[in-house]
Amino acid sequence: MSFPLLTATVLAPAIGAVATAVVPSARRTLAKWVALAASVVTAVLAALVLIRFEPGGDRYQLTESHAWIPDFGVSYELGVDGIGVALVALTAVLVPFLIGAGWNDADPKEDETPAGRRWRPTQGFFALILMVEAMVVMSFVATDIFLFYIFFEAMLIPMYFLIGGFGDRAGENSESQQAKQRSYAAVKFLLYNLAGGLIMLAAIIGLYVATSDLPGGGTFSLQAITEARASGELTFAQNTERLLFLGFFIAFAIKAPLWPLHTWLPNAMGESTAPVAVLITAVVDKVGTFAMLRFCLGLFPEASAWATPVVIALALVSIVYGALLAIGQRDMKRLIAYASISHFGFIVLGIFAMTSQGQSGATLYMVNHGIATAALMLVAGFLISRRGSRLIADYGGVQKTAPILAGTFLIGGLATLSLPGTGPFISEFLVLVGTFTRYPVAGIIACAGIVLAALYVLILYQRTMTGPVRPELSRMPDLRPRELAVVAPLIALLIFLGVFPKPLTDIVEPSVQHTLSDVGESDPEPELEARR
Amino acid sequence: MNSWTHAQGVLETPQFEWVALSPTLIVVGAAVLGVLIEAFAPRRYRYGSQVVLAVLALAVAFAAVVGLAANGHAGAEAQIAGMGALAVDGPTLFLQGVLLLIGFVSVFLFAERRLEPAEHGRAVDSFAAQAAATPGGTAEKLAVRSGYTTTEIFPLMLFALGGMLLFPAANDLLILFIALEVLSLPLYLLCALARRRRLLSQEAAVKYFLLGAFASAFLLFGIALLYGYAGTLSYAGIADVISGAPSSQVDPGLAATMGNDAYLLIGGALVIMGLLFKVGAVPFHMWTPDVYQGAPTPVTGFMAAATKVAAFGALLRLLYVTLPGMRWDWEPVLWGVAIASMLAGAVIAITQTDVKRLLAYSSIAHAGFILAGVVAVSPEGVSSVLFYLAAYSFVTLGAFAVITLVRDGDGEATHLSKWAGLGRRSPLLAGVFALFLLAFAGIPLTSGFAGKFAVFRAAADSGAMPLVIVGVIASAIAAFFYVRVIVLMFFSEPQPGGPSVVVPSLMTTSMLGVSVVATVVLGVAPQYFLDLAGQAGVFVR
Amino acid sequence: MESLIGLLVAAPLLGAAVLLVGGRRLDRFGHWLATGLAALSFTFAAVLFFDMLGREGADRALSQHLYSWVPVADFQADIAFQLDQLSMTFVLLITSVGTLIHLYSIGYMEHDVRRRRFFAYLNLFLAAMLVLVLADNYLLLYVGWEGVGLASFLLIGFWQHKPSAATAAKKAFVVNRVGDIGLAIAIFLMFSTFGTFAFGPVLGSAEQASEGTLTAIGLMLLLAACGKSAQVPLQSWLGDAMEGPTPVSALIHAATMVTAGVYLVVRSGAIFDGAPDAQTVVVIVGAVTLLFGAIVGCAKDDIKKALAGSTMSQIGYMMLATGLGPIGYVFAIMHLVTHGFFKAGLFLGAGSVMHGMNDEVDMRRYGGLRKYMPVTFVTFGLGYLAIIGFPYLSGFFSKDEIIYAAFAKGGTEGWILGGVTLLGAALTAFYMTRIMLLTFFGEKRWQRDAEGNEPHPHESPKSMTIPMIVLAVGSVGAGFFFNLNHNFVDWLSPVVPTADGDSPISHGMVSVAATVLMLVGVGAAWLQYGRRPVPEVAPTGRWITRAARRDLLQDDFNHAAFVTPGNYLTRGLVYVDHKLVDGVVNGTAAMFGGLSGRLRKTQNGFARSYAASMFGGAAILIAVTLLMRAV
Amino acid sequence: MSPENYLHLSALLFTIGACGVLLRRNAIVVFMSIELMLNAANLALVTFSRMHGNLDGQIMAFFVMVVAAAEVVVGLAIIVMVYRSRHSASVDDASLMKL
Repeated sequence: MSFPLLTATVLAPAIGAVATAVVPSARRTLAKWVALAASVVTAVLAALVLIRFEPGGDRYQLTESHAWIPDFGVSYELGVDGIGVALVALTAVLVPFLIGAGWNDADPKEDETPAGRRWRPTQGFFALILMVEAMVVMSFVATDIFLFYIFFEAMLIPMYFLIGGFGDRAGENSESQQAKQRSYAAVKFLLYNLAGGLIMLAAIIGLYVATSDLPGGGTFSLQAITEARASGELTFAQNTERLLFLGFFIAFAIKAPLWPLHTWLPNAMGESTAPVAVLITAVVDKVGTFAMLRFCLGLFPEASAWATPVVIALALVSIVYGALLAIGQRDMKRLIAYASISHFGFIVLGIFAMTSQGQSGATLYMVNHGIATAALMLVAGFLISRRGSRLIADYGGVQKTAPILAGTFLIGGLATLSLPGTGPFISEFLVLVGTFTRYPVAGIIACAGIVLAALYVLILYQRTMTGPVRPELSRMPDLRPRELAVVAPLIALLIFLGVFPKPLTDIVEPSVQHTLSDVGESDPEPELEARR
Repeated sequence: MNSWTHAQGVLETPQFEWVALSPTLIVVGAAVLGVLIEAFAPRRYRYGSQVVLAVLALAVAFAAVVGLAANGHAGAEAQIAGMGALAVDGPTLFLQGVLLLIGFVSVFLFAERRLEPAEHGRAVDSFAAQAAATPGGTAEKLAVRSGYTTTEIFPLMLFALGGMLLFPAANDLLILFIALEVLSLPLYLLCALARRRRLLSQEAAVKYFLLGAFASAFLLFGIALLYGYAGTLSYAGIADVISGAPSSQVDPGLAATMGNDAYLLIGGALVIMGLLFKVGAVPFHMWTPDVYQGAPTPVTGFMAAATKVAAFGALLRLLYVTLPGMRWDWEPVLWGVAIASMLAGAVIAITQTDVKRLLAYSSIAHAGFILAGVVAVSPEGVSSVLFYLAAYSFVTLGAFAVITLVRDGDGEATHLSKWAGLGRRSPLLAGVFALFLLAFAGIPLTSGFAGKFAVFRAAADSGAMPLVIVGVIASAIAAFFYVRVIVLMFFSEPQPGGPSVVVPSLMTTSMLGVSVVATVVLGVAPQYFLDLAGQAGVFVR
Repeated sequence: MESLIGLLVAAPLLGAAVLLVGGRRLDRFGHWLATGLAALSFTFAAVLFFDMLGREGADRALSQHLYSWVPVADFQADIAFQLDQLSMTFVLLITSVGTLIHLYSIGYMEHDVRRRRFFAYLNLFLAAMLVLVLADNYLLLYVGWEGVGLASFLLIGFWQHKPSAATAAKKAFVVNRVGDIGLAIAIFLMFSTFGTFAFGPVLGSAEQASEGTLTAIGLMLLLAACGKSAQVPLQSWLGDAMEGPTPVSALIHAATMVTAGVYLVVRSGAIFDGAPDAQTVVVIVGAVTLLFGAIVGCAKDDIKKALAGSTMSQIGYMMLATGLGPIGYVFAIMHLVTHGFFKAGLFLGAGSVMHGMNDEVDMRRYGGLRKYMPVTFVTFGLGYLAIIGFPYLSGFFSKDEIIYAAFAKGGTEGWILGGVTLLGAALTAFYMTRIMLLTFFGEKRWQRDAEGNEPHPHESPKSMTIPMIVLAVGSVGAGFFFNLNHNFVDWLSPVVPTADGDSPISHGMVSVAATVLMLVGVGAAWLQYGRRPVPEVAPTGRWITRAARRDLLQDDFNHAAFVTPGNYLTRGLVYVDHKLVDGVVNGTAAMFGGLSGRLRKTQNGFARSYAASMFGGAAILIAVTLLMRAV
Repeated sequence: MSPENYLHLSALLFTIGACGVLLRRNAIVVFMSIELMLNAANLALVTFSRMHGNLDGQIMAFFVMVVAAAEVVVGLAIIVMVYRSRHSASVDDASLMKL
């Protein structure tokens, strides 16, 4: 058999995490370099995956399959379709930048007590990031539902430590105060997602029972189940299917997050450091939307169709609600968080529009939103690290003292409001078109998001960057080379994806067609053809 | 008159399967030897010899179990031994194996002498110098100065273990009762032997003893009623009567009461209740927190792990061999108990402030989870419960072992507030404890998850989906307080006067290592052990 | 030849990229680079133009397909350009005026440290604007559409340290976005109707679509046009946009970008022809804006804002014309071009004045400047004559044609529209004369400012005057040339449908009426401002004047209607999210906590109560088992 | 007279014992009540044995007595120990651990 590329892509960061963790506490810088190296290796492997993947080939490629826990009907099955490839690439590309951006975020404070001699925050920070990367990649490439679930759940733990353990340097309010808020955010994150995960566990067990009359007993193999369903060999009772769908969907809707299950996100993103915040919204949350696309639609087509109206309504609420709340925020990280909620609304909308434009758009949206938010959030992080405050009101006139920072911030913002020429525009437009062709009203309502996005981004930019320079900012340094090196490539990527997205769409679109055929939907005919 | 004539018949000498019963015999034998050592060996040799004896005995016994299993006693060769009194089959051997392992590592906990600060230059363990001496009295000081140590703990523990080994093997009500007492009485004593906080320890002992005796009285009365119903004490016999085919040797003429369902139902209920008490299920759980808190931590660990295993073994056999005929009568009850245990355990634990009490409530919740597997009357149910017990017991032992290491001025610092910032002081230990907590919470890639999944799946398979739902909710609630402890350890600033972590001897370290390995292996690659439990899933009749 | 089209766009785009990425080291010659690239783009345009003249009317159109952009199933968007006469007209206007204004800015922005960025943004604007007019499908047009919006945002807010500028920039972008939604929805409709959104197929098969669809698309396109071209009701941003440097106002907010709406409607003529209702709405919007802008223009004392009002009103003319259908299209474009010349000239003149007056914008502080800056005076004057429609200057031809077309609409509407357009002509004459008089005539009214330094009005440097002269020439001659044996009509007719309506009154009559009304306007203005000295502080006029000074209360309306409720809404939602949505979550946790607190009380430490619970438990067990059997 | 009455008696004794456990404070008395319950069970066992006409019940009863004896040893030891350290045999006094 061929070289297990996917396994390697998962193992690289995992091994890197261990290696980073064991670096002695004094050799902090070494740990950082080890982590960076590991993430770069991962990126290279991901690039190989991207190359080896043939668009329009088999649905799942680079597959691997080994028995794991036959007793549970669980096997170690990996494979990627176009959607998976795109997201693996996104993850692998982002993480090195996150590590670069967080280079000094986890250095122990000067007043670190000798009691914490064995306490090695730096090593821990980077090890945890790599651990999360490994688990996320695994959940993107797992084609066994149980395997997916395990990592879907397990990734909460390192995330939890990242959120709770590392925050911004003390700002306006005291260290202990911040620590309290942090651990509140972390606990909220963990319990919220754990609850969702446990609901999904019930559904998974239910799925096992439902499939247990297949030849060879219950199974969790995605392909096996979809094939069995296609061949009519396996049929779910209507209620069973709907309940199972709900069990899965709620878990994913929490992760995504979809209104009204979103309230953990602003806390989590607000309290954690910028790179971690990006990790949450740009990488981890994508697992939720990805899973909706792959599992909810793939396993429960009828139920998906049944739930579509409600889901679309929720998505619309998320879009508008998130945007409005973003406008109302005083804390720039929370603002970005609510903006993300709005964007996840678009993604879910695109997925459940059940058109090739909508779903391709949603997939592109996941990628683009990841990069755009990363750019915006990381620059915001650099800004915060200079002033030690997340409050928008504490800034003003930055563009005078730090033009490059302001410029990159603006570009990130413009990408976030999906300006043509940047990647997000294409994905957002595709989602909207795809939605409109099937649900015109929904499409039009979603357009409100376009204007609101302009509002929250530009308000943020105006309040922080323009106007007279605030005295306390008068000596603020501009972007340092490291920081620029982190942001510039992201911006370049954004523009490239905006100008020439074809490679991506070519990879994604066939897989979307597969998904659509699972659901048994096809794009609505143009009015004129329909009339002919 | 007739019955007397029966008695006049020649009593044929009982034939006895020494090999099949060797594990129990070895352990009990070793216990007796231990008593002799206590009686005759000079004080300074006792500790060493007791430890060696116990370790050897357990090792040999475990080897015996393995041998028996290898000879197919777990499957095809399964047999009823001791004139129908004992069953040597899959579940028995599996649980005996688990119990012996638990005992094996517990010995290390018991024998640990590095934790307590040395008294008068002598290293001491965490047990009272002289149980009889009043706390703080002159006698105690004297005992301490002259370096007495209660080495009786080893024989006591072996006796208890002997009873536990019998418990799941018990194939008639008499043995069930005997085994119950044999395992309980030494535990009562062990609970009273703490070196620090002796008042609490003694109080724990009293409560445990009184309630335990109370429970066993119920059990006994239940036994009486069942006997009254079936006219026999053997499981198989009772099962026959229930299924309407009474074994021949009862004279129908006199069997006026035979088959009177009231006896059966009440008796069955009482016996089940007696076992649920040992398991620590709601509403028979109230002794657990107090006893867990008061008893010396090594004993708590041993008790929490082993008692549950043994008691569930006995419960399984009783329900699967004796009462399957009346499944429809006891299933609803157990449903209720399971649900109540899961929810009550999880909810009450939220507001606990003492680590040991916290674990006590978590153990109650887990009893509920396991019961969910018990009510799934199917081989999967059995094997899932067996697997869960194996997984759970090691996590429990590990957790309590960690607790023994976190100490301050007056012994173990079990109050949660003192654990704040432990992760900063000694990340490794805190990490290990966090791992155990996550396993309790049933996070994937830990043994806890595999067990929970197995149990819930079995339950769902037998149509108990509601139980699974409740279980899931309970797990969510439970996660809340496990996470709380982790937050405390890692995310809150260390207190100035906080506890310190003592570096234990190789014994505790290795036993911690074993627990960690077990937790991870059973979580990541459970297949082999699932197979074991799967093969062991069938009861002999 | 086709390949030149791409280069047309590429040149300024390259400039923008280089200047932005290049950093400080380009400060010295960056502006020359930008200007050079603009000029290069203009030369390409010229080459293409003459090449086009070399071919027959029908096959003059060129197209260049660069690459497939977003292919997803039926949704096939390409990066492809199309250069027909209509686009050509715009390309020439944009590149020529653009180049001139680049040149002008070199002088105007001389003392600004961030001049390099300014030129980068200007180049960016050129590129985007060219994409807008060259695109061969609506999606690519949309890119240009928002691209110019971005450029306008950057340039309006160029002096970001001024909060007013930053606010104005944001306002412009957001209001434009509202319009953009229209364009987006229009594209959705096209895609779901025709399965494509490329000009050719859509416009080609327009008449097959139902009228309802076409009306919907038309209205959406109109919404977009309103946003970009500052037509009522989305006009509010243009006045504030004057916060930007004057060259920007000249290029973007007078000559080119704001006219994109007109281009869009004309380009989509086929759709509007199939949707009369939509056309009616277009006409109404045009007419209203025409008067609206004119009235505002009459009241403003800020020279740039007055000119902005005028711009609005002139675009109103064009909109109205486009709404009239084939009769009007050509003349809308013609007026657009001439207006491009003279309005740009006027703004540059205004800029030159401000340049000489320490950036003073209040016309009541000017006066008698003709002595100090003759060149500015002459060029501005020519522009002035052109716009008020002085016979045989540019405005005269284009405007009269529109008025004629308006009458030609026929029936009462015809009379109403004709009346409106004529009234507009009078107002135009009035406000322009007012500006002229306040600025260049009368005695000097400026005095020392806060720092106490008195302005020394002086003529501007060559780099500024030359463009003004060139534009002045354009504004004088363009109209005449266009009208010379129907040059312009013949030029556009292959691509833009034309028609000759029969109007109740003849061309001659229209010209006479227009001229007379023009003179009336001039006279009125002279009576007001020429005859007697001008008060240095504006008198509180009648209600109409006060309202006009406040842009006819448009901002007040927007605030009352959208901003204030919006603020309340967001604040309310923040509260709801925190208290309600999140409250449920925290509430659940608290609930379990409380429950736990109550339950643990049962663990009261008394062995006997434990025993009691066991006893009760046993009782329940027995009871339940018995019951189970009973039932 | 029919053996059922013995059963009724044993049930009565058992209940009395249980009530004793629940109502009395003195650990010794509580313990005695438990012994009473055990013996009630014994009575039931022998009665059944008589009714069934086989000896299992009687054998069981003997075992129970032995076990009870062992229990007494352990139990009294503990109770006495507690008494010595607290100077009180009241069950309710031993309630340091709660909640």
